[in-house]
Amino acid sequence: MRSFTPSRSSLLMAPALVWLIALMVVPCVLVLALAFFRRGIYGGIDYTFTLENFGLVFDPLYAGIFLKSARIAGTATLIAVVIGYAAAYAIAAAPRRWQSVFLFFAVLPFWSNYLIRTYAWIVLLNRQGLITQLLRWLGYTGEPPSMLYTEGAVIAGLVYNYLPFVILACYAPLSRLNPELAEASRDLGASAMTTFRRVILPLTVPGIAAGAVFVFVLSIGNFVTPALLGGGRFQMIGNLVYDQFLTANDWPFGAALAMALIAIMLLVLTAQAIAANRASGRVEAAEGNANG
Amino acid sequence: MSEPRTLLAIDHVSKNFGRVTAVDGISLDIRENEFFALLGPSGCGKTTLLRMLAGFETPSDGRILLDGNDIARTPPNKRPVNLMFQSYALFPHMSVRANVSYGLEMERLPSAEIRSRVDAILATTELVPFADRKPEQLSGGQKQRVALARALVKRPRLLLLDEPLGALDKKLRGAMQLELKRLQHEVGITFVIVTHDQEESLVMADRMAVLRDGKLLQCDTPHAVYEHPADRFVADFIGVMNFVSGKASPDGVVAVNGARIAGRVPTALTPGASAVASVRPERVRLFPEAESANRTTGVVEALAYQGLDLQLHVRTPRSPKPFLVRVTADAADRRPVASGDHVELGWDAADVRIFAE
Amino acid sequence: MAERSPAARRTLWLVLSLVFAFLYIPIAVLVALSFNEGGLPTAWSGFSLKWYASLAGNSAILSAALNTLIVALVSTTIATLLGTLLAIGIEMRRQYGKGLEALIFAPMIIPDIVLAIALLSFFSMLNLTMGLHTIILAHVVFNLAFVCSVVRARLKSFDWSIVEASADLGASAMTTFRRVTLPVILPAVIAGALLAFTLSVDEFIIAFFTAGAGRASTTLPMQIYAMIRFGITPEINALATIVMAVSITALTLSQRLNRGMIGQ
Amino acid sequence: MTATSLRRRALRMPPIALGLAVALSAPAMATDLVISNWDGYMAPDAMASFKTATGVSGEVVVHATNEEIMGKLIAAGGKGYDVVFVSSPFAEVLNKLGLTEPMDHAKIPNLANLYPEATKLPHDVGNTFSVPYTWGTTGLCYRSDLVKTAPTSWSDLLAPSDELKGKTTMLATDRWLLAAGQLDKGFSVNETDPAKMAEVKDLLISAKKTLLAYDDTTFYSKLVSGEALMVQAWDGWCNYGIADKPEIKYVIPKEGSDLWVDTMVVMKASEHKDAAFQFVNFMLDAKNHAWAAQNIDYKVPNKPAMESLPADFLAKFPNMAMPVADLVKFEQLRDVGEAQRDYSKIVSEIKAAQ
Repeated sequence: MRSFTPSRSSLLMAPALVWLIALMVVPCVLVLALAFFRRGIYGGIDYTFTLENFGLVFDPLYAGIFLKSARIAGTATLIAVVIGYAAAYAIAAAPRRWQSVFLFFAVLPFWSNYLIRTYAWIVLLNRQGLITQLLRWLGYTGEPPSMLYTEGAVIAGLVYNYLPFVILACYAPLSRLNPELAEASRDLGASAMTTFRRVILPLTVPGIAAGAVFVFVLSIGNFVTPALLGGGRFQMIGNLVYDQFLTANDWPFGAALAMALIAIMLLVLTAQAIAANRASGRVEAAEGNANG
Repeated sequence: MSEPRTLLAIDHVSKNFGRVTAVDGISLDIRENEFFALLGPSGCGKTTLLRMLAGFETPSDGRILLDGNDIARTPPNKRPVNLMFQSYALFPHMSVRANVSYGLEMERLPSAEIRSRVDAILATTELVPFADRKPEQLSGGQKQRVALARALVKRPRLLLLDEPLGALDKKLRGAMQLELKRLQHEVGITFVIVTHDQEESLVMADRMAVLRDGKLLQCDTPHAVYEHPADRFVADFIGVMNFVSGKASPDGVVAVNGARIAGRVPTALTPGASAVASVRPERVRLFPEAESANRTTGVVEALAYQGLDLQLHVRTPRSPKPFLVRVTADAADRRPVASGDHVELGWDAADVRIFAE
Repeated sequence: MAERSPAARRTLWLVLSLVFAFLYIPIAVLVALSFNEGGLPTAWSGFSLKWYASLAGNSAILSAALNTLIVALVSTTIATLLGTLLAIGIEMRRQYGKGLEALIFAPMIIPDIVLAIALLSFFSMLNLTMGLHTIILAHVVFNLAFVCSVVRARLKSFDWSIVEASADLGASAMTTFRRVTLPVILPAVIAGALLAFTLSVDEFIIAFFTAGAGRASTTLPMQIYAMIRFGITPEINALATIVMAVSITALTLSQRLNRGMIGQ
Repeated sequence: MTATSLRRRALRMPPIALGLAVALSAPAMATDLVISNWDGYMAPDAMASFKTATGVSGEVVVHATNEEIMGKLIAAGGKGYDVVFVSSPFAEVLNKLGLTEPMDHAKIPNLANLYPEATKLPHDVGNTFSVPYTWGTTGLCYRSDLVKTAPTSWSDLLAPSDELKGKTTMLATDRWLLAAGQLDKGFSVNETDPAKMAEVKDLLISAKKTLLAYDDTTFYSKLVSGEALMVQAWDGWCNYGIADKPEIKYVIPKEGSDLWVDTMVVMKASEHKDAAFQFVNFMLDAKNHAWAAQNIDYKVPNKPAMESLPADFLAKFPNMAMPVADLVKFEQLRDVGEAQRDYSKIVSEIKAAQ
């Protein structure tokens, strides 16, 4: 029994909550409100109510950019999850005393500056960059491959930047997994593959989902990576929002795009919550079907 | 009854982990349909031995013959041997039914057969009402039964149980000991149980092996192990024992303080060698008749009432430690003793075991 | 853990080696280039510290680093205070609404660009002059959420009866906090503060949008972004190396503290 | 490294000790004027000499692009800045938004140094709210040693020969990106007719397929390193490349160019307007402006300054010697008002295209 009065805990929470409401909730509501007005002729805001900004979000052009962003973010997520899960699995399988060391070094790059990490890829990928030098050194004399300013470069940058988080998110449930569960499955006649598919994977879905959501949400709203590694040739939603605010001076439309971004994010988070909650249920339903 | 057939032969099996030898040249035969216990303190190698039988460890040396075939290198999923894990290792994301049918699905049996066999084993283990529950919704005893059902439903040639009752409270453990015996009888499968609880192995096992530091000390029926322990360690580990240290003499042991304890001296023990005499508390009589080979007097220091019997701690001149004496409640009623009473103790030379020290 | 076949073990080591190569080769290249006389990835032309020297002479970078430090220190201090109080306040209650949970969770997951433009619109609508102070206001928003979550994790295993014991022994609420609650959660508070500090130092997008005019509110990431936009310069390699070194130190420190926390 | 003219770089690298001192004192320094300019677009010691001349201290902050500073200015209502360097269409927008202070000619006697043509520029006839700082053309900057045939047309960039595929860049800024297409099609650089703009869009989308990147900050260093062989460039910025590698050449395609003008505007929100006008006047001083021309390699609309440039400098950067009469024949980019939204959308479509 905790004998605390609600008023005392409210008092403790108040400063932080006031801060969050004043500097997050109110500004976000404001942006939502902005989306209902028109752009002034020379930028700025013309305070006449309109829904056209939301209509414009569904314009094939912008909807297409949303889809493309989702595709790039989705590809980056998939790759990061596959690599990150494999790495987390390998770390969790390492001797105990090594695990924290490996984990430390897996997460370390995450704490260096994002821009610097992205910049490293410019150094590696540009036509006079390290990979070209390496090819030359290996005796390749032809045209240096064009790797920077491609969709692949953008995806590589996103995967590189967010991989450590996926490793961390996947490692948590893997390391908590009772090793006897996998042994029990083997003991009951399952192959290593079946054990992975039916026991280990379903029990680590929450970690995968958390990692995947993180990569996806951060990737789809990213504008730095496409700007630096995409050479301006790739428009993602983040760039679009950035452009509306800092280039086109169309704040209302930028606001509508930002709201659409939030909507996507909420959708993804809901999906994650459902995946995490039903991870077990879903697996079982699948088993039920398989058994007829 | 004909001579029981050997099901599993453990033949000079050793296991090294780096420089540590966990199992050191153990040879054992486990017979068809018996309830066999591997007993020993923690770190004795019993779990490693069990895991080698299950296939999770490969012996560094030696053979494991099941029906005459060496299975030492067969992966766990290819052996007709199942393990009931200490933690039960129930799949938390599957219902009881799904847990139990998992192993049969791996055999790719027709679903109708899976269903009927699962139903049958759920009935045997009295789990039908819980079939759709998740492991987290079960009590400890129910989980244990699910783990058992999951292993039994595969109809293994050999069922291995790793400390199966370790997680249960004392009362439930007693009930489950009998339950396991009943089930083993009913399904007719050979059980090998690992335990550090000597009482448990005495109650349940048909035969038992006592291990220490990776070596096999004794393998026999519980009665034989209890009454004729192979060495001092076994004598001490199984049940309760009074020990008196001294030197061996032709007809017994001369204690450090000069007191003599009569008993049969093993031939291997030369007179004058360090030896220890031992006697079980229930073999010591209070107020003995005159013909007892060993007699002594002492003062009752403490009494512990244990329901069926009474345990006395008696301070005697024979040994530095108090002597333990077990008296039935009936006997105690007839002739009450209290703390501080002077008593006389006596026991037969035949009840004394003498070991090298 | 079960024995693994040599093949399985080899595969796991291979996976680890590849992942670590992927993670560290780009960074290693930057570090190596920072000591390369020519500063070009084309050839090694000799060891040199001249890029560090030119970095030390770059007043724009130095003032940006100073600004970053100010923003990170101030926002971390405020966020640690508010976030810790918030965490205690929440964990004291036995129940709280989903709305509250969402409000606290939101700053950690809301896309940076959205929070950035929201704050930009907000500040400009209030006609507020932007500068370091607006960056600090903004950074506290996400920093306090992270501090709060770290401290809450610690409080989940906090035995509240010791607070009652302290009160029973005659301590006031303040004394109890100072002598009992705070010492127990202190490692988590410090770990949270370090996390907030690192995030703040690294943060670019929100700072970029909420910064005011001029060098007075240019932070290091903004400066790095400008440098990258203006082309590859070897000074960035030197800067990257220094930033990496600082991060390793900070992370090692926070790991130590976390271990201490688990040890308690 | 390869990137910039070593000269410019050297200028930006004061001795370490001095740098440290500046850095440490910077936050404490009472800054009177805040000037926003492109990086390296004025003398690094301009503020120091300005202070010596007038006693007013000031700070220069840099912006990478027009868009970046416009966003900041509009967001903050121009607060925090005194004098801002932006290209003429952006100056027009600032004026229309009421963010600019009218130029007080009485306080800028050096306006007399401007070429007569520079006082009658269509975007601001009579220099009412802006004063031109540099001007020039937008054309093609290329590696004469690596390109087989010298380009003569915008089509050489938009539909490049095979050797150039994947080795060209275009300016990322909306207006100049579109201008390349508009000029190639023979349209006005301020064309707003939807049908014509649709043609421009299709042309630029097809041009994107052969493009290395959109780049308006590092295109010349890509030329120097050989990453790119031909880029759309402003003449002065091409000169940075020429300074590093004389094989780099600049050409105005036969379809023509725009006349771009980078201007200085004084913000209405400025709290130091007199000092701001003093600064504008200082920059227009013949000697200072000539220094700018020689060191940033851009043409300046300052008659005595241009006439003082040495012959070898003009020989090295041929586009510096272009007669003013030829220059002003080109059309200026103008603010297109409502059509800006269509422009933005077209640029989005181009950048989103595969």
